[in-house]
Amino acid sequence: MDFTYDDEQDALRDAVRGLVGRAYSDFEQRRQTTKADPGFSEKVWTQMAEMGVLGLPFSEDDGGVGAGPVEISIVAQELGRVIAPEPYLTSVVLAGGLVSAVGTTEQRGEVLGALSAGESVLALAHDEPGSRWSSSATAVTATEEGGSWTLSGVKEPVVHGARADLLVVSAALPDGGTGLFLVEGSAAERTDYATYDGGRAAKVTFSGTAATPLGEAGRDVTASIATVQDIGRIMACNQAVGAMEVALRTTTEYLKSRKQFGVPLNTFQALNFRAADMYVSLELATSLTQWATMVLATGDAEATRDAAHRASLQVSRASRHVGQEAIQLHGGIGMTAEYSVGSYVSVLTALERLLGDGQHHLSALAGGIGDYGSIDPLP
Amino acid sequence: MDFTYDDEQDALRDAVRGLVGRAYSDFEQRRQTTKADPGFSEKVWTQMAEMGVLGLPFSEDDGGVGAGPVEISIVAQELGRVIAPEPYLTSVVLAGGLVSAVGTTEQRGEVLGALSAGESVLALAHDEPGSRWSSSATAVTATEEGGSWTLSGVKEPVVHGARADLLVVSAALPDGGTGLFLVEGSAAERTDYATYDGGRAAKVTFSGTAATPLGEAGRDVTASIATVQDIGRIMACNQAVGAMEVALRTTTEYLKSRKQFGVPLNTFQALNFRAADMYVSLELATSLTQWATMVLATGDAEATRDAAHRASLQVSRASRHVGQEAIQLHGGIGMTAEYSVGSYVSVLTALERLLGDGQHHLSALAGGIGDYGSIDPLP
Amino acid sequence: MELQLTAEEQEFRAEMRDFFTTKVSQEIRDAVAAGHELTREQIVEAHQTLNAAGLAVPHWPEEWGGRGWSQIQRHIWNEEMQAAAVPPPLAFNASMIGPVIAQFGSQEIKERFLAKTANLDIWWSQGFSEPDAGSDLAGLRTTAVRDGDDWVVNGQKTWTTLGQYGDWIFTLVRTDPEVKKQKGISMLLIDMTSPGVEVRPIELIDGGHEVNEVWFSDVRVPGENLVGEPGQGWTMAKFLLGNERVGVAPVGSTKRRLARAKELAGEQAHDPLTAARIAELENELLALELTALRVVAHSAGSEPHPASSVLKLKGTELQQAVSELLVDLAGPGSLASGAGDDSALPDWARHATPSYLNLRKASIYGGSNEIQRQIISRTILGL
Amino acid sequence: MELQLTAEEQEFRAEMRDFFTTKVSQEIRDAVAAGHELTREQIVEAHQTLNAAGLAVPHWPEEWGGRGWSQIQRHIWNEEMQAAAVPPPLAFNASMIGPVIAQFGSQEIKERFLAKTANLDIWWSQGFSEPDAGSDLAGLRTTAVRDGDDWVVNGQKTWTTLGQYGDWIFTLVRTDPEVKKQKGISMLLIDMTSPGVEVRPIELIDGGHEVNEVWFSDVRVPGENLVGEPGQGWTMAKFLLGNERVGVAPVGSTKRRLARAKELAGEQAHDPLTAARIAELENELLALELTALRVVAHSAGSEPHPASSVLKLKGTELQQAVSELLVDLAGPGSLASGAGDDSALPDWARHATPSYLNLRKASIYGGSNEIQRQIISRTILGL
Repeated sequence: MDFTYDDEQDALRDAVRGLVGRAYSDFEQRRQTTKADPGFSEKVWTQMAEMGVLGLPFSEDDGGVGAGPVEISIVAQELGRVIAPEPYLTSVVLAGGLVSAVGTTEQRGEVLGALSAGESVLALAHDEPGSRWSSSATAVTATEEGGSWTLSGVKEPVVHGARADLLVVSAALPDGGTGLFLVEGSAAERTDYATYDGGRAAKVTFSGTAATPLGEAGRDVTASIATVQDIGRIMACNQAVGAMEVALRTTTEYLKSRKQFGVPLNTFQALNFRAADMYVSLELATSLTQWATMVLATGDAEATRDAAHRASLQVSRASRHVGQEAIQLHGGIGMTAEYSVGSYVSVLTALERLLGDGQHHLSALAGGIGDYGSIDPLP
Repeated sequence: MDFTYDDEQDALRDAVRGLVGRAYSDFEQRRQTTKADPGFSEKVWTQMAEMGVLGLPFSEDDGGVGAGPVEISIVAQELGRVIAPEPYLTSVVLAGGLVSAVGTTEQRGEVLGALSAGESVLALAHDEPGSRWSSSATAVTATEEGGSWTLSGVKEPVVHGARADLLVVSAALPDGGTGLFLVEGSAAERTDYATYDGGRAAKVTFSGTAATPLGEAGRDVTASIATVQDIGRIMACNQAVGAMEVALRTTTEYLKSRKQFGVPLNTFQALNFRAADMYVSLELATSLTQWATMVLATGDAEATRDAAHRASLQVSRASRHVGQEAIQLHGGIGMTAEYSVGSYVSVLTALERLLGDGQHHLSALAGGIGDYGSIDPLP
Repeated sequence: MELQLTAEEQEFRAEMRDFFTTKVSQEIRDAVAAGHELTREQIVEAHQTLNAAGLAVPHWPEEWGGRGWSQIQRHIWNEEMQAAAVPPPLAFNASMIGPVIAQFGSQEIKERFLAKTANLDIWWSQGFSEPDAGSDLAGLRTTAVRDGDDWVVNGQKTWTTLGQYGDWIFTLVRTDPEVKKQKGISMLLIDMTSPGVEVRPIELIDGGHEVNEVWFSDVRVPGENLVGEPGQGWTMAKFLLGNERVGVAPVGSTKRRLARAKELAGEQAHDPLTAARIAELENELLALELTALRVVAHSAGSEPHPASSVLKLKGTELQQAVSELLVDLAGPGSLASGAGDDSALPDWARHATPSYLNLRKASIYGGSNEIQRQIISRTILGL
Repeated sequence: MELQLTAEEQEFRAEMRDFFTTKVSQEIRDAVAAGHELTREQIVEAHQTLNAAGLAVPHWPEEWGGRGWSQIQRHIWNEEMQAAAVPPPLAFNASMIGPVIAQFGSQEIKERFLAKTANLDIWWSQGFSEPDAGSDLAGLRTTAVRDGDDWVVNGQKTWTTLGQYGDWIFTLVRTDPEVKKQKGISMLLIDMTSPGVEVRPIELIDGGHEVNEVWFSDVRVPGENLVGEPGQGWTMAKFLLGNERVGVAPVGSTKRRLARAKELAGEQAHDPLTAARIAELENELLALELTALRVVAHSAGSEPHPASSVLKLKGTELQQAVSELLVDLAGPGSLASGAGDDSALPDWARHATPSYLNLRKASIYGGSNEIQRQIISRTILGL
């Protein structure tokens, strides 16, 4: 049992921090980047590729680096700290993760190689209007005719769906279950729009659109989708922890420097105590997130499912608490788009909705309390 | 729509406050009274009878005063303010209320006359081990043989069951439903003990004990029990509001007078703000309680059920918040039996458990949210 | 103690309900119900519809359009208006500068402004807050220096809501830097078309532009535009902010939004955790509404009841909590905040998060909730 | 980053689990599990069982019975002990005065006291708090005046937990009234059988008598009973209270109580609101346990990690929340707190409320949660 990072991991953190720090530690740069399409910096994306960050999760055979969850979590934390708008979570962890999990050897090599090299941006087209973080698809259906597959239906919201070169699309299979397909971005009808966290999403419409089965044609991969969602949840938690850390630090620095009634705000005990409570929330969320990352590293899918629920629940509570208080303790300036803290809150709000909110995870956990006496975190 | 009390009501409040204030405004007197059996002052009880307070809810024909819910709520608030240990709620409002609701003319005159005169203390034997604020009885059963009724089974806890001259007992009827019976206190086997709020309760065992049906023999009176429980809930809320008011005032006075680190505690903003939050909880609970009392006064049983749930839920939240903070803001002294505030918390804790805790009422309300759009408090 | 409204009050309520639900533009009310931003024209239209019926400034002195209503009538008017999704009369006019002019202004200034203010012929903006003053309003730095008959104004105001629509702005300015900070403040009315006035939009975190900075560079303001006497500004500000607080618990609109949330929840309303959350919110809102009624019943004259701080504090918390509920009900679709009407996701789900983010302001503006706790602990609890 | 315990740690855990669940009196462990008060004899028996196996004072210097364990071993020891409902070694001996004597005491005083302290042959009481000092410990007034070789002690201590069982009491006393308040404090060990020492019980709101006042009237204490140097008392107090905070998050025992609550809940555990409440508590407890592991991993030497304030704060909140859950599960039967074993209501239901009331102390004693927030905001956040 060890909660410390090794030297290589520290070096990775320093490198990523250096890269995204140069790009976004001046908040105005982040703001300008998100204002212009595609909502992130192609240059930073390329630099991440060059640094090997985009290929971290994928095996060397597939053109990746073959690193583990802890390394990916470090990247997520650092992206969270500057709320970098690059679609690491959706493109690499989720879409790439699914290609890695169910793609054929050939598909993995081709798609993940290009993704790792920064040559191809992926998007996961999975959410459907009315769905709530399900692992299956119903609104988009797949049809086979003479060995060729087509898709019909609407996916929305698809994060960075309009920018994506390649879409990983879930669809209901003719014989039941959910399959995954690859579709060239340009082959689908896409309506692009901005999202409140500074990103972009799209409505993606398939109308008998030609699609290539990912992996074995016609196979139900609901379980793989669920597993990759769990990985995504744990990485979203890491990203949120990074964002909360900076939101809290920004707040305490503001309390120290901002004067009201002729004295700095940290003269007011009630405000300091609330900052202390934010710290408590952050520490607890950090602990569960680091633990979930380590559980993921053990490779036990069932334990990872549980850990993803647990970390997500705690991070949901913390994100709302820390985010809402960060704005409140700032006062008016926290409401403005020019100042950073509000954007941190927007990103925290969005991260929670990407793969399941607190109540979603709480309900799942509440259903299982009868299955054990107490929880032992150490296997 | 009028939230003010009229002159007669103000006079009643002054009279009751005078009486119980003389008895208990010195907290040590309350403490000594609750230490000795029967846990309340027979003298104060007699004085309450003389003042007409015990007969308030009952019609003049039954030997009472024929006052309305608002008057009874005033008594409850004043008893709450000094956490008077007299069993007004259980003996008069609940047990007396049931006799009034279902008793024959003769029973009402006899039992309620003696109760109003302070000559007979009633107890309601209704709770059964494992029951959770139900309106029916299962563990104690009633049997009829040749027109005579006997009861068997255990009631516990029966508040002031050992002191009671007369027990009002609920029991499962032979043909289904729940009936009410009168049993002389001395006819049952009773084990007396102290309860943490300073009161007394008993295990009451019936073993083929002779009992007189209250009202028409064999009639299911579950609905009447439920209605009287609702009345009791609203009066318990009033009692709690009185207790919270004083618990808050005691706390703010302590904050003003107690010095730490060389300055009064109200130098510390974090503590003052928490007292402000207590005030908010109290005000909201007071509003719902006064409203529920007025709803009760309209005589609409269904609306009263709803209002009782609502007031009880709000008072539950407020009681825990105000109570827990009252001790915390006091620090160590709040933990001691000699100082008043801890006893206020004990009484608030007990009041909530008498007729249903917050979650009990929340569940009932949550089941009905689909039946209306929004709530209009003014009929 | 009496729950029932009197027959007259019931009749009054029916009258209000009828007016609000039949006489105010359905299109505007639909936009309010959906949580959309209104245009300037829509706000003016709704306000003038109300004013034509004597329902825009009922709390003003009767000679200037007031109705001499009881507190309970005012309460019913307000609740029915909110329940019907009618946009309330523009607060800057109806609740802020109008009552101040009526209370403190000269006869000349009343005649010049009150009728136009009541009818929103003049759109007023508020010029109180400054970048370095925040909750410490009395620390304001915008100066007005006497030059002949005029005042020359320099400085910067901020958080001026809807300032982009403003014709005139009522400002607190420092006219005497020598005296105690509260005593050197005056209330000055400034035509926003005057040379040297510049309005710059502030983008908020929801992407909207409802607030602005207003800059004054050597703006000449005629002396007659001063309300009352020099140095009386702080008194007027307190009077005005007191008024602001009384109506500030948005009970009716929050109730409406919560009722709408129940409809929108669909199947989710059967989830026990969601149902309990809704029931708890409904109960707290009911308690708040009843508290507002109690405060109304006990308010005397123009001084706000100290418990009105409870209304502001809890009212904004519940407003925020309901907006958070809507985001949660919207689920993953809530991300699509920028999608247009061709989106496959419902309008309400796309608006939920911007509205949630925007409402974080509710506990900051108009006397932050920390200020309300301070008022409660000092004024009510004596701490 | 590695979740797995090493093979050695796993073996250690198994060894601890085996010892605690098989070698400590089942009767005592049942009493702890049921939340009953232990007798003096039971506490001594359990402590001595542990000490005989070298498990009472593992964190002491090795020459005085310590084991030289890693932080993770200490953590495992503590959690397994709590999980098995073994009463922990008496804190006054094992965590308070023992380490202080080992750190600051002369060789003579170490030899005189440490072995007996480790074995609970001497039952120590704590004499720190005073009626007028509360959280402001340095404001203490009990005086020790030099008279020949002796100290003469006068004053009053309070909140002395289990003082009725004490053989000796370690006290903070003011030996120099002239210097800055922290500098005039010394640590004095006092035989409680000395003339002039009087222990008076304080009844708490749960009806129990676990705390006491201790009065000193001209109590003569031999000079050799002073630990370290005069004026060093404050340093020792900080050292001691730091130790107190590290182990203060009662994760293991709260986990045990929550697991028990699930069993006792029966049908109620299927109520969705109750299930969600339990799941949320379990999750927070897990987060707390993992935070404790992180703190343990980063703690160096004897200085407490500042995040240990998080453990105290959240640990006591969760401890209290679980006790509140038990009252709610017990329902109306929870009123019967004074009923005997002939009651028709289960033992746990009758004990639930006194335990809940008693645990209100957890966020007050040992550095109140307000003090913990102060430490976090100052030391960690720099506010």
